[in-house]
Amino acid sequence: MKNRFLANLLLTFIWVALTGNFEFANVLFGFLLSYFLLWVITRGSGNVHYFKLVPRVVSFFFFFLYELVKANLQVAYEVITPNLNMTPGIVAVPLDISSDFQITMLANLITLTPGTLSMDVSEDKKVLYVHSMYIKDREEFIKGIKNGFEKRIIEISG
Amino acid sequence: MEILLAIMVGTLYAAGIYMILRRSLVKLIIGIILLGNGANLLIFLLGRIAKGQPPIIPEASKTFLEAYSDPLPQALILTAIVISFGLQSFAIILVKRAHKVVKTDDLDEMNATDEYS
Amino acid sequence: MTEQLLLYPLLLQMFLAIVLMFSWSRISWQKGISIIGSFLNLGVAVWLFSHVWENGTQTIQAGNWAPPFGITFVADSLSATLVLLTSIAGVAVSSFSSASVIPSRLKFGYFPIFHFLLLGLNGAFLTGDIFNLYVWFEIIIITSFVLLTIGGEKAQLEGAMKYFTLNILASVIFLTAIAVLYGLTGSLNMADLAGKVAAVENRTLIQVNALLFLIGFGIKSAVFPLYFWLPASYHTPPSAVSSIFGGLLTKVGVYALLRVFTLIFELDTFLQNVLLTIAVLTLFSGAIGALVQNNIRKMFSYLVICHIGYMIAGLGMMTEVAIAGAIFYLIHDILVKTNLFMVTGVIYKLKATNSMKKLGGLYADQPLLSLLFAIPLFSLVGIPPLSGFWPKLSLIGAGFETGNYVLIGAILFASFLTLFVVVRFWAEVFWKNGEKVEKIRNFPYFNKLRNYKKFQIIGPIVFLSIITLYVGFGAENIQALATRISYELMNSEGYIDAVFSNARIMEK
Amino acid sequence: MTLEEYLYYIILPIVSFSILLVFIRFIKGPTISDRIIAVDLLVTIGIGIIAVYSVQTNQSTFLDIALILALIAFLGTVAYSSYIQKRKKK
Amino acid sequence: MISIIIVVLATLGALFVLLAGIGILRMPDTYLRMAVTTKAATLGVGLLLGAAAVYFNDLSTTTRVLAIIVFILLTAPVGAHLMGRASYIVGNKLWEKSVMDDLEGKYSKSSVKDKKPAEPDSEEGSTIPED
Amino acid sequence: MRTLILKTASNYMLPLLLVFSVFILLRGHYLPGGGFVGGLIASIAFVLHAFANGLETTKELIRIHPGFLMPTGLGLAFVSGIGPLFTDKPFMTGLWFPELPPPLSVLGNIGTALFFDIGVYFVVLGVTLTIIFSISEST
Amino acid sequence: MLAAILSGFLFSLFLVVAGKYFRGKLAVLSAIIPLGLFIYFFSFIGRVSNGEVIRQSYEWVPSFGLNLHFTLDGLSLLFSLLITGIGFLVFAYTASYLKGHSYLDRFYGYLGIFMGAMLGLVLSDNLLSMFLFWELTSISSFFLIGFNNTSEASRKSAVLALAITGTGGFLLLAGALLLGSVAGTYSISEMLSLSGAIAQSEYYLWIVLLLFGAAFTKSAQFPFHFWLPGAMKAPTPVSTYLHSATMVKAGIYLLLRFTPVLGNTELWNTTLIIVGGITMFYAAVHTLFRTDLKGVLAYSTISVLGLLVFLIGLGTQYALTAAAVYIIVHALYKATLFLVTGIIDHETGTRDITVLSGLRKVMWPVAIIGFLAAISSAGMPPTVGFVGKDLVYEATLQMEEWSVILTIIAIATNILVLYAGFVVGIKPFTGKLPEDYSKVHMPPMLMWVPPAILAVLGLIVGVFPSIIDGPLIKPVVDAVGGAGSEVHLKLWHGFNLVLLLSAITLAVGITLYFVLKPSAKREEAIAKFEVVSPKNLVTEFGRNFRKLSEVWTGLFQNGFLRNYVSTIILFLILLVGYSLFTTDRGFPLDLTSFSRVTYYEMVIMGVMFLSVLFVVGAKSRLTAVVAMGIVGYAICLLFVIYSAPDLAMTQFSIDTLTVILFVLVLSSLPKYLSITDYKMRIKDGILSSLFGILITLISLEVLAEPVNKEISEFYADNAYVLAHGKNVVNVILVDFRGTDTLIEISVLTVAALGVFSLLKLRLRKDERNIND
Ligand code: NA
Ligand code: NA
Repeated sequence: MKNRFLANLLLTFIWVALTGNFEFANVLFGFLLSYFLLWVITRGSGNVHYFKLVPRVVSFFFFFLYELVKANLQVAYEVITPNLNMTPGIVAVPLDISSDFQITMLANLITLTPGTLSMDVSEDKKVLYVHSMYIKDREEFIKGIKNGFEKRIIEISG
Repeated sequence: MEILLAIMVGTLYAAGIYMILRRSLVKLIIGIILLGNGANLLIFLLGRIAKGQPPIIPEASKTFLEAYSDPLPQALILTAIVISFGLQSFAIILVKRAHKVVKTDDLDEMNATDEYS
Repeated sequence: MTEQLLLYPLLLQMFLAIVLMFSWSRISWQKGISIIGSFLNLGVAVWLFSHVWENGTQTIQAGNWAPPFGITFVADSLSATLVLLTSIAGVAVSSFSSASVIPSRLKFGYFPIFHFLLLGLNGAFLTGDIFNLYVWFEIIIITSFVLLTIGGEKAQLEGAMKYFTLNILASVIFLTAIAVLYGLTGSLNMADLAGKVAAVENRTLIQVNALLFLIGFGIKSAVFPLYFWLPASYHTPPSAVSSIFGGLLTKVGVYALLRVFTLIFELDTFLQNVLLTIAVLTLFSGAIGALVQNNIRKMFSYLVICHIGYMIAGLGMMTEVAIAGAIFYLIHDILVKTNLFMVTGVIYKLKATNSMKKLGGLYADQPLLSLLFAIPLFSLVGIPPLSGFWPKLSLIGAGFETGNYVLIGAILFASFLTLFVVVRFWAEVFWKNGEKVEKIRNFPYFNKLRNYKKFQIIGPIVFLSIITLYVGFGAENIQALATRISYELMNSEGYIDAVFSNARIMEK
Repeated sequence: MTLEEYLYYIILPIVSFSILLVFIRFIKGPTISDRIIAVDLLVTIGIGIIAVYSVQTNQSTFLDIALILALIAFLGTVAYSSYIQKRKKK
Repeated sequence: MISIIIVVLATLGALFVLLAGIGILRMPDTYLRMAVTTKAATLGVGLLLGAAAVYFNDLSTTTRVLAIIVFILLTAPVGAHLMGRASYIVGNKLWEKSVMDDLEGKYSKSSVKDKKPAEPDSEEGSTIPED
Repeated sequence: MRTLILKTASNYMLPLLLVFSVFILLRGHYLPGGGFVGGLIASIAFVLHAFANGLETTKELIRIHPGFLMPTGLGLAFVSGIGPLFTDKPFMTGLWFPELPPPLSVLGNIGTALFFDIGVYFVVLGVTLTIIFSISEST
Repeated sequence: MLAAILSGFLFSLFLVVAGKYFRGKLAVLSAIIPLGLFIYFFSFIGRVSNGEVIRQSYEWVPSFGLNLHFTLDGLSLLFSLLITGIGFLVFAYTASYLKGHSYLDRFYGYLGIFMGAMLGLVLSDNLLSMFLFWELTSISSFFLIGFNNTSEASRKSAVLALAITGTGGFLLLAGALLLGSVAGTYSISEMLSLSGAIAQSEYYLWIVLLLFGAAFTKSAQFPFHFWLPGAMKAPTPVSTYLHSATMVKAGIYLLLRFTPVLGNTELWNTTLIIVGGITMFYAAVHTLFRTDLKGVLAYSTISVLGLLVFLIGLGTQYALTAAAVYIIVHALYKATLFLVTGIIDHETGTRDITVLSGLRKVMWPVAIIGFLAAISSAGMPPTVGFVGKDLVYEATLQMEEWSVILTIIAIATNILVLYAGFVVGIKPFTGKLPEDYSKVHMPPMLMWVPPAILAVLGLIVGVFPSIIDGPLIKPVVDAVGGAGSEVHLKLWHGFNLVLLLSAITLAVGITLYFVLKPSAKREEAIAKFEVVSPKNLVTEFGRNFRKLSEVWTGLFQNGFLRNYVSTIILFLILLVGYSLFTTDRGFPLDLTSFSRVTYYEMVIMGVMFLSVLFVVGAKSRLTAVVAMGIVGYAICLLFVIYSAPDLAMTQFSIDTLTVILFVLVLSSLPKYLSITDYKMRIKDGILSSLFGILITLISLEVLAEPVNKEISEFYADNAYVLAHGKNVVNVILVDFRGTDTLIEISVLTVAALGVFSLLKLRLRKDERNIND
């Protein structure tokens, strides 16, 4: 119930943002609309996890931006310089995080930051396969991810 | 610009017909889609084109204050696009079903209905 | 009540289609709704027809927007007549379908789609807007396409592929023509276009535009050399579907040609020659096509093509007499072809085959039915004074008047071959002793049907035959109608006036 | 140089040029995956073009189209990838 | 002042887009192409959109721009993941200088092991209809 | 095609896309959008969900048969078309209602055109889902 | 008179309902109708012979000029009496001949229609109504000829007969319409006064040729005669009634009727003399080679029909009198012979003349009847045949030119007709009675009395020819050749050249009869020459025509969709291209009116163009689909650039959905086919390029034309003010042109229903057999 209420609020916010109209009537309309839509799609099944997201996404955003820019520059260098000095490969990264949301978030972040690409998650959700442009050492690479994004995600999503 | 568009329209028509003339059912559908796109662009072009002036009345005004592009061809094309979509989706399914029943994608093998029987 | 009368055939059909969709899985409800609805529609059509007959051309501005800004609906005598004929065919085929189409097909939306088709036909006949006509054409295509494939057997699918591709091609050409027309005039309202087209200085472009319409509608009317989709597909669906196709589909194309070339474009000599050449070749190709067929439905399909030639001939000559002939033929042909395809359905139900070689002995088995079937058959041939005879008088007469001797030759030739084909059909199917065809198990033979089902199947044939006989014996009345329609078409000011001056825009 | 001119003479050429580069990849392939990636990228760049164009013409309306592109283009990729895998399974 | 911000954002955006273009062309295998393009383009387009937001400078436009960016951030990596996975399953080879492949053999035995080197643009699959 | 990542993402995108589709639908009279595009986006939302979670899950989510949406939408559009007949105005004449109380006031002018557009929305949604679901089920 | 005509039709209609009661003993009652009619018409003899013309008219379809105007003058009266008189006898005869036949009621039905039609034909004063009845005689005869419909030969003959007479019917229709348009009326009596003007008309030749076509086919003139022997497949009453006494004479009637309107020109007379002459001689010769009694009769009938045409061609008063008399003569004896043949056939089961003999021993009254008819046909005194033959010779001898040749032909023909009459009327009854036929007995009264009546009538009229000259013949000659004719028929003219010729005819003919016995060998021998006979030529033509039809039909409807598409496109290119390039003018292309081309547009267009090429050349289906995607997205961008945001959105969404559809469907499809050969691709490439170029040229030319934005401006001005919307495109879609949208969503709905049924509906196995 609480989850849905939060999700409802989030959708209402999105509605208001989309319409760019902060009048009470519009907020109310957005709330009712979201309520209706959530009712349509959550009858019977599904726990929608919006409620947990809001604050974390916002705070996490800036960290992510930093990573994004940093890594982009690195790739830019690679792309622009004449030689290709890459050592690419696919690495299996063992995961500590366990929830679907966390894994998805981690995978997406890895993909969005340059040079790396999440290929797949193992069936048991214990391993994330990551393709990377620069692998000097497997352990070092895994450590980089675990200390970087994964740690952050655990921090913000508890 | 219009001249490029006119050539583009011609290209779409030509490519559409060319694809329809192939033997593969899938190519046939692609051909029909290309033709449809061509026709839509033609309406658009012949209704005369204008850049950067969508036919939307500004927020604070009751009518247009400056030039606007002709909304009517746009409405016509919209209708045509949606109708084509309906027809095309049915055609695509038909290809699937035809392949299943007739067991071929080759149009040349689909001429039993025109034989004397 | 009568102010918006001309919309009722449309609204009623749409209403029926929606209601039928809501009763998706209840076949028996659907049958009842469809038949009752069709009768209602017939009533409305009769009402509309008599209203137009007495009060002249009726118009409605959809959305209450003055022409040429909104979509105009116009019921002149031609439209009202065609709507009436559609509703007559609708009643017949609705009843025929409810007993003849196998339940599996009925369960998958046969009736709603059927009424969407009738909606499309009515719409095409009533609209006064060229793009709106395109849209109506599309609903006709998609419904006919679905009806053609419902059940999805091999032959149906093959036929459907050809039907679909060529009809889409026609639509694209039609759309291209609309694009050019809009590019030249900026208008879509047909009455408005009449004046605006005349004012365009670049006559070459107007001619090109007219040719595009001619070819687009020509494909739909199944004229030579554009008819290929028809023989490929008409024999493949259930006979109920074939009959509505055979009766009405190509006629929409003919209607569009008549409308466009009397209202919007002037027929210059070049276009006239093109039309006349097409007419001659259509008469020829259709007739000899029918000659070589063994499948009786295919044979009638070719005759559909052949007889379109008469109507194109009438249009091509462009005299009041000729157009009246074309209109008379149109009226006759809708009734007879609808009926004949139902007849092929009954024959199929009797013998489980449509092959002329295998069929036979119908006269001995079913003498009364045979006599009944003879009515549309010999009307088709035009044995005087049956319905097919009269329009030929006008057409040949107009041919002499305009000096189109080759055309007269073609008309006589086609008439002769029609006679020959029908007579041979009679000899083979009715007279000959049929091959002993093995009885198919579980086949819904006609004789095994319950009486009320038999009635639902035969009733429509009787109904249409009676009307056909009326058209033949009451030719004076039909000719009066055809002449009036012809007059209205040749003097399009009446139509234009009705659209513009009678346009009643109410307070917003 | 006005903003419009800057966009027209500097920004749009760069973006257009990128489109050409991506399109070359599309033509070259060699695998279907490469092509799909190229198309995906074309759509993404298309969003960029629309953004620039909306500024150039001063029509914020165009951004709505970008919004739709961003939402929907993804589905194409989902479909393609599901297709390639399905084919492989057989 | 605002124009300068716009110019800076737009220029950076355009450059990143260009980077993605060059990247997709230069990179030697499917995975590396994807790795480069997903983010460069996302960042580039994000910046261009940002420029637009600054230019229009009103709330509803800004929120819409933010929505677009969020959508891209949400969908681009998922798409890349799907394509990467699909490519691997289909048997697109890694670049020859790749140093390791932990995924090797993880998908069904046949599909990767006896992978015919990705048939360049041939029709995938057999002629036998599925059903 | 069921990967964890896609599944998770699609679960978040579904409500987002739906809100967005309504947004597009309602603003259509004033800004680009309308029933078509709105309906298409809504259907794309469900299709995406079906891709990620399997058709059955999505169908359970929607509960009513998408085919039902078609006559409903068509009926709605039809009724807003013939509504004017009862006030002696021609078919499809736009009727406009007086200003509504909040929260419906955000919709702006409410008239038959809006209901018409909503009808279009439902039809498009119903049509697309019917088509896509039928195909998915048959393969 | 209308009632008289309708009675036949009403009778048939009545039989549809009450037919089964008429199959048994009541059948003979049906003869009351023709008898009544005969009496009715008989009652007019006095008035008509006094020169009165009785008219009746009813309006039917005046707008086509088709009215039921009936005229009873001498000519129509003669025919009416024949139709009803012979009809009466045939109706009665049939009751016995087809006794117990399960379809007897149908037979009477057809006869009834035929009789009505025939009466209508001869009574019509309106050319169109005459045509109407003319066609009805063809149709009813079709049903009668094919009465034994399980026999293939019967069916074929019926179809052939209808094909030939049907052709004639259409010629008559064309002729009638042409004549009507020249004369300005369809009333034959009104045309009489216009004959000069009609003969001067430029259409005269065509009118005459068309009417000749009709008459010659109906009256079995060479070379259209061959359907008549075939028509002998019909039961004997039909042969009697239609194919000797009445229907075949419709052509003769037509010629007689139009002699005052169109006749007396060289074209008219010469053609008729030549065609009639050839027919009468050709057919007469043919009688020598037949062994089927009805075959012999058929050819002798053709011969007589030829003679009648010949006489009409001579056109003199004598000739016309001869024709009028011969019509009666022929009706009397030929009907008798047919009926006798029917008796023989009925009792012995054969008509083969080579096996029939000595039947007088078992059916002497019939033998007498046959004898009487035979001598009448031979033209022996004191029968009416003698009177007729004499008149013929007198007519030929009277001619100023060619009289010798014409007379010789007439004599030769008569000799052969005599032979034929003897073979049928005498041969079966003379000689030894074969064992097989010793059990044969007399036919019932109903069968032999009708021919007896005719035979006796022939004798009576022969002895007292004046019975008919005033009341019947003179009015005919008046009607045809102009009033005031002198007609006096006599049996005995004294010794003169004509008598000598008659004697020669008889002597040679009888000798021939005794010398030349009918034999099957001879029939086979002539069959070798049949290869070039008109019948075979026509059937050969028919066969070749059918082949041609197959080739022509197959050429266009060849099963290959791409051929259909190319034909259509080629047709379009030719027509539109012709229209675009033949007008003498420069190509008006105004480049200055076009907007500036920017590089980004060029890039988009370039990408789009290459993608289209890529689609066309793609080797893989999926690649093609992906490239299609690019095309769609490029169009979407174009829509953005050219100010169509709604379009861009829709295009993009729909493109994506199409991709999804493709992808879902493609996975179940086999390889992308690229089977067409190089040549074909070149050909298609050229065709489609031409099409594309044409479209481009048209669009450029349209763009050079002035623009009219009246409607768009109205939308722009009123979108918000009246329709309360600011997105004008949307306002158009839901308000200005909302109807379009309503139908459009219906299209979508139907498409979805179609997809649903296509994918979900699986017919059960037994339902699959039902192609309905
Ligand atoms: Na006119
Ligand atoms: Na005919």
